[in-house]
Amino acid sequence: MLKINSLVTSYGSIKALKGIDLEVPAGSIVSLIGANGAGKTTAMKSLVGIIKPQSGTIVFQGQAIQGWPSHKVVGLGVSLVPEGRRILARMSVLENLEMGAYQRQDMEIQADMEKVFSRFPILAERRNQLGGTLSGGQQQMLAIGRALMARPKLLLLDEPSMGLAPLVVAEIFRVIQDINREGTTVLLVEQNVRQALKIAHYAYVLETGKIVLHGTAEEVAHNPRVMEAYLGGAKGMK
Amino acid sequence: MDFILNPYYLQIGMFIMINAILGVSIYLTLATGQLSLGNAGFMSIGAYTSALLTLKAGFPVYLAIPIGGFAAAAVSAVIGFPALRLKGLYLAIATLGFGEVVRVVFLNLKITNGALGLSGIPSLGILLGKALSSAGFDQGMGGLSVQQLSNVSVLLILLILVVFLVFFSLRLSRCRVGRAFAAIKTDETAAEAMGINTTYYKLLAFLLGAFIAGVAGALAAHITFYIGPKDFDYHRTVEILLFAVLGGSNLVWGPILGATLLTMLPEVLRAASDYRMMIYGAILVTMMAFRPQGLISEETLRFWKAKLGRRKEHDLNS
Amino acid sequence: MKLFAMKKVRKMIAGVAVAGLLLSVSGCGSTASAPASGSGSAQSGTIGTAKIGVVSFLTGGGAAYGKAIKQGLEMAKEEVNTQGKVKIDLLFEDSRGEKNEAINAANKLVNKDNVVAIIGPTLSGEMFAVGPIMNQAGVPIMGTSTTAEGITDIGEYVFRNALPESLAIPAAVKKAKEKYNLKKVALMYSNNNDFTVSGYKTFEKAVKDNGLEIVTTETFADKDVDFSAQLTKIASLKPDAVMVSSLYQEGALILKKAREIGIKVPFVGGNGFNSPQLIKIAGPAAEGAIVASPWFPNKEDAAVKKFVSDYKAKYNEIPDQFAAQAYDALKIMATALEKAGSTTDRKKLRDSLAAIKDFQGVTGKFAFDAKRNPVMSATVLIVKDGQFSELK
Amino acid sequence: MFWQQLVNGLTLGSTYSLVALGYTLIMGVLDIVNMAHGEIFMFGAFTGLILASHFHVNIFVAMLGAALVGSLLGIILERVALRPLRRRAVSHLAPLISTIGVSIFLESVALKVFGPESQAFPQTLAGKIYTIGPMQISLVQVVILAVAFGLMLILRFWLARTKIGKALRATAESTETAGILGVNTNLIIVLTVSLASGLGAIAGVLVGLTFNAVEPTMGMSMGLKGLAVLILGGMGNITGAMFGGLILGVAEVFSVAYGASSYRDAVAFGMIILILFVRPQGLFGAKDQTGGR
Repeated sequence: MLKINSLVTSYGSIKALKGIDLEVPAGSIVSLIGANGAGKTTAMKSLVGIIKPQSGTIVFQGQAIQGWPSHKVVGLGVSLVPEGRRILARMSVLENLEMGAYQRQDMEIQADMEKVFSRFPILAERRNQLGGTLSGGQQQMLAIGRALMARPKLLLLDEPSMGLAPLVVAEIFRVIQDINREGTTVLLVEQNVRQALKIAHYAYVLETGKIVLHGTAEEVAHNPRVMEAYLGGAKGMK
Repeated sequence: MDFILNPYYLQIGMFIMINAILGVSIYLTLATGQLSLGNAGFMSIGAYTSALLTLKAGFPVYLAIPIGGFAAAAVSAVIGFPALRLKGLYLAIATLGFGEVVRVVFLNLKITNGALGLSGIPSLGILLGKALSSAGFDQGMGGLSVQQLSNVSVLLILLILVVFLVFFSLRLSRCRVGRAFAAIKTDETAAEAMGINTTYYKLLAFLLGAFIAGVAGALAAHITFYIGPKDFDYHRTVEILLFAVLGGSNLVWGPILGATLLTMLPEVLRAASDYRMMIYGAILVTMMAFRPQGLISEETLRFWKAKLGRRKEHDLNS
Repeated sequence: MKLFAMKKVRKMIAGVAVAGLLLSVSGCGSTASAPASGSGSAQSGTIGTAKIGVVSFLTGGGAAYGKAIKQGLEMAKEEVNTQGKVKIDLLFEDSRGEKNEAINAANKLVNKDNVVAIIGPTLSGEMFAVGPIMNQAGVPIMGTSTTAEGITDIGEYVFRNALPESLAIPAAVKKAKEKYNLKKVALMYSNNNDFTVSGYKTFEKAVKDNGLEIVTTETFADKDVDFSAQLTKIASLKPDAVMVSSLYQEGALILKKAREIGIKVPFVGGNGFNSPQLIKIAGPAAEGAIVASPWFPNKEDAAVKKFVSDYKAKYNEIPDQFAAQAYDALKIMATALEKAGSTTDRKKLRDSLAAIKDFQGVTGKFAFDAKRNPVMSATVLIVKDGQFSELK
Repeated sequence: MFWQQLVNGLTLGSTYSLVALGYTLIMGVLDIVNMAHGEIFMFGAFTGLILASHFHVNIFVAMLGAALVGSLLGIILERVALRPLRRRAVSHLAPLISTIGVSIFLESVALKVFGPESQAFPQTLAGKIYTIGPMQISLVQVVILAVAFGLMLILRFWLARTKIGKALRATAESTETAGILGVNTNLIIVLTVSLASGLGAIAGVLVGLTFNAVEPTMGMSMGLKGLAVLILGGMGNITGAMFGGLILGVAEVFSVAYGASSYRDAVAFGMIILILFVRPQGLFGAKDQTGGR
């Protein structure tokens, strides 16, 4: 579904991505893991056109989309749940969700909205509250719900577990799995490697702008380097 | 030589120097990342203080000018404390407002003669001319009339002042204070976390800027015989800002180049008088689109340094 | 700052050295600013072409005044050049109403273009800055619209043919008092303009001299458009007349608003009221506005009639006093040049200007007094049926 | 006199509000102070004037025409002076200077094209005066108050309820976030600038109509007042712009009525200095946007 080829992105003279290759097959959950500053968020931003990549190609469903503006990428069916959630703090929960469906013209928006509310009942309760007043976990739910409102074919999640309580994290990951089962392809960027590998089918490990390792989640989880660096030693994955 | 000694060019030279001093004043506040648009206000405080001291209290000019600077600095200290809590555009507009308030106050005070302004301010040139005459140069010197001689001397005094200020600013950027300024400019929160007393340094920069603007105002008053509130209005504020922006505000050379170019530009464009403001506006827009960092940036300097070798470097350090 | 001390001294020494160098090199002498010696030889009735510089407010907020002045001057130039013994070449420079620009403009005209005299600048504030420099350089300079007190005190090369308001305003106030039996008046003036503030001071004095009571003094600024607050206040105080020192634009807007909110008393204006534009902008609201002026476009006078009709033909406007005074100024200048017999000698021109007497211009009979101020008489005018007519 | 002065103040204030709305919209979305707004306001006034006096159109048609011209100028402004700066990491000073350049340019073009003289609208609405209790209110005042408040209400509704209005608010909060939600933010920015400019142009017609003077430098002083309102009400705050304008207008008028008229001009800026020291986020600004931009 998504194919990235030797993608290079830089900030001024600093190269943040030094030519990465990555593939997301339709229907799967692919996880991109790595430490802070490895370039994960840069990869996401390059994907959705927030940053213009310097070279390389991004092909989504047979269409080269590198360098496209965000709104066009969204139009193809790619939605991003950004790092830090980026809720529109001065707009209500309802309006945030409406903004998620910004490019849609069909009549099923209301139905999809109800679906989000049934998936996250807390949002239904707070539908008229301002986004900025929600707790971290609720904001994450809203961010995911908002992305789903676009009916994406590919859902990009950038660090959905960041700063959340373990119980909430588990809930979020369960939802991600649900979404995938319902037919949405997922590319998940995580620092919480253990959780990410649990739900992913494939995984890529990003270190200082380069893919150093990739394979099925199983393979990656059992790679000694990964176990050492991300999973806290050999006991990591049982 | 005739060319340089033509009073027309000498006068423009003086305006360039005054504007260069103003450029340095805005550069100093910008060095801490503070955009203050109050320089015209401080300039007017300096100008009026010095003019009134010489006109009404009989102070000698050389004493009145620095006092003008100190008066501006004193006022800046009063408004600086609350004002510097503001950031970015807020500070810019608050200081712009301050300038307007100062103007209206001068417009309404009796001692400043309102809109009529103060005329007959003792002129540096004439004073120097008198001094030269009494020193025995009343026939002029080397084929120069006393008037030319005094004009040249005024220009030289201003030039020395500008050179001193440039030197001062360069020196400053290399010492502790300058590094603190730079740290605040880059990231104020980080600077604070590093233990830099940001309020102190910001206030210092603000005070220095005001002092220099005040001195520039006082000098301007003693060069042009007359000051009125209109000389220090919004347009003047914008003009000073443009020095820094056009020339580049990262290095002290920037505002000086900006002041020089922008003072000369209207004169160069005199032939196209009807279109000159249009050209002026277009230049600004084009500049921002193609070179927003101003004409002189660190890269420019590096480029020229590389080109001129070590000699330039040496000059800058001397 | 201690560490600079040594270096400062060194810099200063260097500075002085550079100065010395400059001076010694310049031994070749410089005559750029000195006028070329006069060629008094008059051949076949003409004495050649005189270059006269004009510093005027041609672009920016006050360009309307600069424009009128320019048109007045150009009309006069054409007439002088077709009939006079002396030919005149006018060089216009814009000051944008800024004193620094005015200084530069005047300096350029004198030192680069080598003009024999300067007409302008437009604003008194500009004159206070330019006058001393020109006086020092020995260049005659004549203001056509600089009415502020003390202008000619600058020096003996500074002239003006603008009727000081100290002559015009008292005449208007006195006449209005007699005519309308005034007891208490309100004063209004624009407080950010030297010209109107000066006019206000004259009004205040004239009003007091006439024993009138001032109920309130309200101010505004040039380019203000909303006068409702001041006028509402004035209306509530019910004065017998309102005295306004402003430029015509604000004057017209004040009249309009005043009539709209029902102030029906006479308005006495300063010099700024004396413009056809006042009537044009204010329309019927201008009826009853009183002003004293040397310039009266409907005067029964052949020269005035010719000037008005020529001006109208050329510019499709009725000349205002700025145009009229500028027109006269150049004619005065031409007369002085003829008498001086030189088109380049500034000293001679100054002396012959100072001696001008019994000059008959469109603004009436004119002479310079000992202080180079105009001696002329003012007519008190009132707007009636959309026209200025004499208030008798 | 109090009531009459209140009407005067509200009339003046509503023009300030309309001008300030333009600043606020652009400030909110782009975080830029558009220094050329006053000149667009002035071009609007001239467009209205030309339409009304040469083509003898109805005053509302004149406003519409002015709004169109204003919007067009806004689009050009965005293309020429703002967009080239947006792609690069430039300081927040650059757009300030760039728009100052545009303002100088437009003012001198106007001086060249329209001439320096002040011109008046044909007397279409003037003359009619209604007396309500202690107040006298002219038809022009009624029109300006109605149009100003009407436009402000429409704008509020539009921003709160329509899809594009919401997209505009989203872009105002974060261009990046709006982009990943599928909003064509460049288009929204152009739309905002042209909308703000259109409003400014209508304000120009209204001011020209009320005070009967249209001249090339009218943009400058009005622009400064608009800036004052921007601070007073809170930057980027629509409610703030509306009430800030009214408050400033009333304060100015009352300073004349009950104080010294010569300090009237200091009132605007005195107020904003006070506000900035006491409540930097402005009267209506939210706490989270305190001066620390």
